[in-house]
Amino acid sequence: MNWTNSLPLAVLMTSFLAAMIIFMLPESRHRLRSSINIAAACLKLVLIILLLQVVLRQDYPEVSLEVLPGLSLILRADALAMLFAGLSSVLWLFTTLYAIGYLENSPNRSRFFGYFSLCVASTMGISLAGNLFTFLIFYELLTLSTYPLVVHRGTEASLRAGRTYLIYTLGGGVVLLVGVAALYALGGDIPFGNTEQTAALVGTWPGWMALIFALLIAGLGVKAAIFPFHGWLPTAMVAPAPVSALLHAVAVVKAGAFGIVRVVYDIYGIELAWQQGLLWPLTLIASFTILYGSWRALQQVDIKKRLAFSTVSQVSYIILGISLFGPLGTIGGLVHLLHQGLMKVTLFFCAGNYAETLGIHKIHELDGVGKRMPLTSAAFTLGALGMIGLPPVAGFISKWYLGTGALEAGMDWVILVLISSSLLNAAYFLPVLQRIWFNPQQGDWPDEMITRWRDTTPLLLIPALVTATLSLLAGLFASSVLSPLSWAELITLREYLP
Amino acid sequence: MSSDLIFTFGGIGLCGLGLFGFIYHRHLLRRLIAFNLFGNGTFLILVGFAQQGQGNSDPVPQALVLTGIVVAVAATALALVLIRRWFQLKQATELPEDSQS
Amino acid sequence: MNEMIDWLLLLGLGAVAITSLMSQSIFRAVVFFILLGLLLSLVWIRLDAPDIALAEAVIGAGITGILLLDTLGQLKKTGKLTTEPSPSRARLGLALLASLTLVGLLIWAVLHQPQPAIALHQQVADALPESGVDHPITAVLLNFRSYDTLLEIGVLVLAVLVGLTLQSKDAPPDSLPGLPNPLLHACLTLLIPAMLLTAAYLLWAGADRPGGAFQAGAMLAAAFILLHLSGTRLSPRRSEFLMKAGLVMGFGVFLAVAVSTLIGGRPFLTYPDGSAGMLILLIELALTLSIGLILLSLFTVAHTPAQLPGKRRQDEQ
Amino acid sequence: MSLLEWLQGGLLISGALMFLVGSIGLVRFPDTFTRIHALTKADNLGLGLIVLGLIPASFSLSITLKLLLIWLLVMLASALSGHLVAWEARAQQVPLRQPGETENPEGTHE
Amino acid sequence: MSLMQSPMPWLLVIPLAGATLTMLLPDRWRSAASALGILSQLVAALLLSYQVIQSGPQIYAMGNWQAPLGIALRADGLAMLFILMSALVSSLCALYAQSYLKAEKRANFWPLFWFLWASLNGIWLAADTFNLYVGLELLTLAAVGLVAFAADERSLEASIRYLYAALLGSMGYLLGVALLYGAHGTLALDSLAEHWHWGPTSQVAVTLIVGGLLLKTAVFPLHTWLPPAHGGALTPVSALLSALVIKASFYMLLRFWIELDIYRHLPSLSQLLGILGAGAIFWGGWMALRQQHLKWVVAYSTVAQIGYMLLMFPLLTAGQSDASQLAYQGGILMLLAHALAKAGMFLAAGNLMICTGKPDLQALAGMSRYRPLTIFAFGLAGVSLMGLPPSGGFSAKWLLLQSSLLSGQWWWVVVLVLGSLLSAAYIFRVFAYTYRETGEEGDRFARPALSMELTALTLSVASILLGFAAMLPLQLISLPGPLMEALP
Repeated sequence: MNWTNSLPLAVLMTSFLAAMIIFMLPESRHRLRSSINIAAACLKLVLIILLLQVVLRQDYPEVSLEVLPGLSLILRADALAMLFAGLSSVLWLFTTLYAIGYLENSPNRSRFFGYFSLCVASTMGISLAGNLFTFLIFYELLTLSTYPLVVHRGTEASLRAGRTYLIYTLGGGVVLLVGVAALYALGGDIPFGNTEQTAALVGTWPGWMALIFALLIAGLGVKAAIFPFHGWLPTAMVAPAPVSALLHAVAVVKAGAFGIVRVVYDIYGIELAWQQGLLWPLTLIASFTILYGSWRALQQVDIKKRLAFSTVSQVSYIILGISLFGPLGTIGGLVHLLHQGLMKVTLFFCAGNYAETLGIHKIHELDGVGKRMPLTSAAFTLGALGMIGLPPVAGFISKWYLGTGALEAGMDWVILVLISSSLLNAAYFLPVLQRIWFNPQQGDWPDEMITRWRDTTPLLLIPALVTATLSLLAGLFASSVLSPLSWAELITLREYLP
Repeated sequence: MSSDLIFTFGGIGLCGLGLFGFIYHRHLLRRLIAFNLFGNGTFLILVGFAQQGQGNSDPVPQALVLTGIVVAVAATALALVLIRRWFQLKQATELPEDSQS
Repeated sequence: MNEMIDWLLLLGLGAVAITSLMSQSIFRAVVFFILLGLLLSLVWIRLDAPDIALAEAVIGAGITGILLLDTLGQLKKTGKLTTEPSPSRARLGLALLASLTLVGLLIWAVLHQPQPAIALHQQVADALPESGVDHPITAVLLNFRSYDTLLEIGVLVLAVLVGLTLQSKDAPPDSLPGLPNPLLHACLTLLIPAMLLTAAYLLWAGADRPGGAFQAGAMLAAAFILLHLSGTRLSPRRSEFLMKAGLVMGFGVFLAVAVSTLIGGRPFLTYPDGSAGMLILLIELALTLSIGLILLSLFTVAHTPAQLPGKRRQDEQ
Repeated sequence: MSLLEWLQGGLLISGALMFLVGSIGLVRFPDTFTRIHALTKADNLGLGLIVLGLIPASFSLSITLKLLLIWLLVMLASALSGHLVAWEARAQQVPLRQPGETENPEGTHE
Repeated sequence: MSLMQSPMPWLLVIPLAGATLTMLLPDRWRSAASALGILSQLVAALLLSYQVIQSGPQIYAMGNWQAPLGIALRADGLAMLFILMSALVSSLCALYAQSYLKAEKRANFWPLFWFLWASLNGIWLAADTFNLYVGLELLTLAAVGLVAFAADERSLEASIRYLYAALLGSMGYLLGVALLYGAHGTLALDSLAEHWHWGPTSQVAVTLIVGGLLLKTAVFPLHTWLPPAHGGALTPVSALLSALVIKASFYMLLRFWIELDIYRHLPSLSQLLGILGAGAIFWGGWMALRQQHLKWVVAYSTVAQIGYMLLMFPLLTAGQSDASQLAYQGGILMLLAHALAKAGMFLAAGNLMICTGKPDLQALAGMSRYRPLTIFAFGLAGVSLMGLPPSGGFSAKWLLLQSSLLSGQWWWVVVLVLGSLLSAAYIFRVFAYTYRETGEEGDRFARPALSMELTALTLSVASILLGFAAMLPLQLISLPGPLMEALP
């Protein structure tokens, strides 16, 4: 049993050491750097699969280090942690491949890939955190490691975007810090899972605990791009495509949502939150953000900006699922965490391909791109359909569970929100598809890159196709034992029977 | 009023004058003289106040004042070396008005 | 009658201090400061502290006075004394406020003096026999609180060290011409031996009467400075190392004695019993020579033109 | 009061008077040289008288010798410094004032 | 073996002997002698800390005379932490100075360096008020000598301003000591605490001592001398000054504050210190934001970080003992983290200025492409200063947050929060300059010596690792000792 305890640490260390090595590498050693990157990604995937078996056997490996008197860093792999860790490691492998292809001959790659793997190390830390203090440490580390990625290009625009990104995320970080400090001041070090300690605290200080809940949600809400704090997401679009893919689909945004899941389920516990009436404001905000995000996405002209606002609304689906009191809602929320990741990463890969090979940034330039780049466009279509929630692709399943969960929790108006948001999704995705496939090509492409391959370089194409098929498979074989849905059901069954 | 107490008040007067001069003046030499006044005032208080309490001459504060005088002369000599260098470089006997607080 | 003298002295002290602070010409301020030093040594006699009176006269008024006058001479000789800008009202207000609050606080504190719990002078008197010297102040200085004196000599050495570092290596020999006055030289042949004799006497008397290393050292320094001013150059250039050794010798000897006892197993700065008096005398001898040289070089170091403004330093202009 | 005490009192008072004369001379005389004259002469004499006045009061020979030594040293010092100041004043061509012209109150040795 | 039965005096003898030797030895042997001195200093420090951990605080009577009459040295947990801290930072700064200074400058650097180290060790170990005064004077003169050592116009003006402020501060302190001696008849801190009589004399003495020490620690309204001195001095000197020298007077303030129960008698003064601290955080941060010169940004950040340490005083409330323990631990951890991070940042800033050759921030454009190692050192130190996890600064800020929440003084939470945002602002501003791409191709930056880069990196990494290993220093300072008994 003891060697498994070191697994969580090993997972964390693989990408951390990779980052250190890459930082030391001189700029010219491209081949070595790419091989280290890919090796680290595969090794991490293997470790995650190993960890998956261990977690399936019901024992959760844990390692802790006492940092301050009565306070320790805990790395603990439980079912929920594996969900997010699994998603990040899979998508990180493909994003690395994509990034190697995307940044073929651009400067500063050592710096980029160093911070890139540091960023994933902190995502792993977030998923495997055993208590709120460890979560907070890796949460702030994520901010530190993503800032250099956002300002990677070094242009005035990216520096300005970096500044807004910092203002939002550091502000959120500080609010979260105060919330966590207040919680520890009241109840000491509460590892995730023992909600009865928090129940005792709520009994004695109901007012304070409500305030702490609000602080925690606000702090996490910034990264989860909930309505008032979503401003940094569209501006961060200036960053190169793999970064926006990583930020939106995998690391930053999901970290916020994952944090909220931890707070609602592992700190407060779903019944306590429901009794205290903490959940309905969350539902309200989530629903509003869903509608607001989709509505703003409608008005966007730039492809990446539109995808950014679609993420703002999609992440709020997860939060909506969590705030619905009932197993179905929870399953819906958790599974959407995975599905949205797969689909959004595909969309960003395709957007990146369009920008890289044909220089397309605006939606109106997409006319007739289907003929020029059929495979990428096919992947894009799959992702878009999933976003709208059409059956074969994974998106449909999560929306289905969210709907049934809303009914179970007796919140009928949530169904209305789901339906109208799906309509809005259709409203901003279908015209794009229509332009890609049915409109004739107007004039030649902004700056076409002539390559030997039909569509685009394989390093750019393959990741997009793989993630597209994954999201399709997750939809089709939802009931199979390996699918994200079954994993979400397992988590809900084991952890949160209401 | 014992002579110790009288000179303790003398020391207090010197300290007050020294502090006033130290803050008021900008000429570096004048501030240095004010600093020495402040020092001598403190030494007077140190010995006068201690002996006033015990009523007889106490060797310990006197030894401290001896050390204090030597330290004061060392500090003054260092200050003078710096002032001369400053004067050689800038032909000014004051520090420029501190623009950045 | 005594009290009247005290009040008179106090008034004189106040008057001289105020004139030295507020007088228009800086030269007058320095002269009155030296006068203040002399008055202060009288005050120390009244406070029944002869050692301090000696020290104040020689170091406080003497050495500090010479240094100030010398600096003033150099300021007047090389540059036009810019008319001093009259300090602004705000500065006056702040200075007044600060000094008045300080005086008020001190008076309030002095008037409510509690009865001190520990009478250190009693303890000094009891421990005097084992201290190896009869004079309580020398005992405190070089035995009971010898660590303070060690650090204090360190401060002196440090002051002269900073002066030396700021002095440029290739400084032209001393620019101040000595006074080629025959009468001065004649008188010096009379005065210098007398001064050296009194310095030796002060050093020797330190064991059982007011006196000791500092006063003797300062007297020695006065003699050296007189020689320096009269033109007989003790130019340190020739014997660079000897001069530096002289500066550090006092501090080195003191430290060596302290460490030797440490190696002998006794706590730091403990004199082996019986030989305390002799060791203290050895230390005081070394200290006197060193203090004489240090105070001399504090005077001479200020003379040589300073290091040329540093060439662009490695990291910035 | 015995004859000795009268003698002592007279000597001390006359010594103090000589000092007074010396300082009046310092204030009244027009230029550097006359002032040096007043100071060196009057003050030394005053000090001598005071020392003579103190000798009967000091009961031991060593104290008397020390007093005389002090007087001797002060005389030597004031003679030397008087000479140096005059010598320096001459080097800087300080003008000789005619009686009646008042010196600038600033003081001579600027 | 009697020689080493207590290494305490050796911690003073080695630097003093080093100072005398390096003054006399010919120039080329001075570095070798200093290297030997540094090694023996580290050994003595480790030996003493081992003894203190094993057998509790040690009292060492100088010259075998007991406390009130003679001078005693005292080594409790807190003193040991400061000795180890100054040993680490001084040796690394010496290593940096070895390659940073030109030949003839280096010869003059060593004696001043040793006197500085001797006075620091003297202050950490002192238990006698007048002894602290002489140690403080030795420290001031050494520090002023080191600042003026750069011998150009700006550092000369800075050293004069620093000398005058420091002299006024130590004279205020001496006045306080004079009053204390008059009132209690003793100079030793322990007997002072024993016979402590809280009358008007003691109150005035305490205010004077606190005032003098605040001036020497450059607390907010009295900080004007610090930025020119730390900004203008040579890099290793400003690192030593910012990391260690201002901490000496803060350490003395803490000793008086806790051992003489001032927080119990003068709660209003502690709140005032807190307000001064808050003022320092905001003013220092605001000024750091507006500087164009790299080292001045770091110097003003020192002014701001002192504010954090001052927040400890209002939190040392007599009532709750756990809140005060947390405040004490948080303050000391903040001080340690700041010492490491600030020394690392100053050295890294020095390296950056060697690379660009110009001190202003605009010249940093494109640096992160060609000198990732230097930027990394600067960044790690910045992370610790900002108090972002996983650094030492964060754990200290965490403890202070907990203490202010527990003691119900929530307003310090607001100060801490806004302060860390402000520090993030001025540190990321410097970072933004390095990421700016100016388009000029080619590596036009000079390359500092490897040893200089490594020393900066070691210090910054140490301040980050402090976040993980915070238990060690905290256990060290909670060892029984006079300070711990006096804490509520």
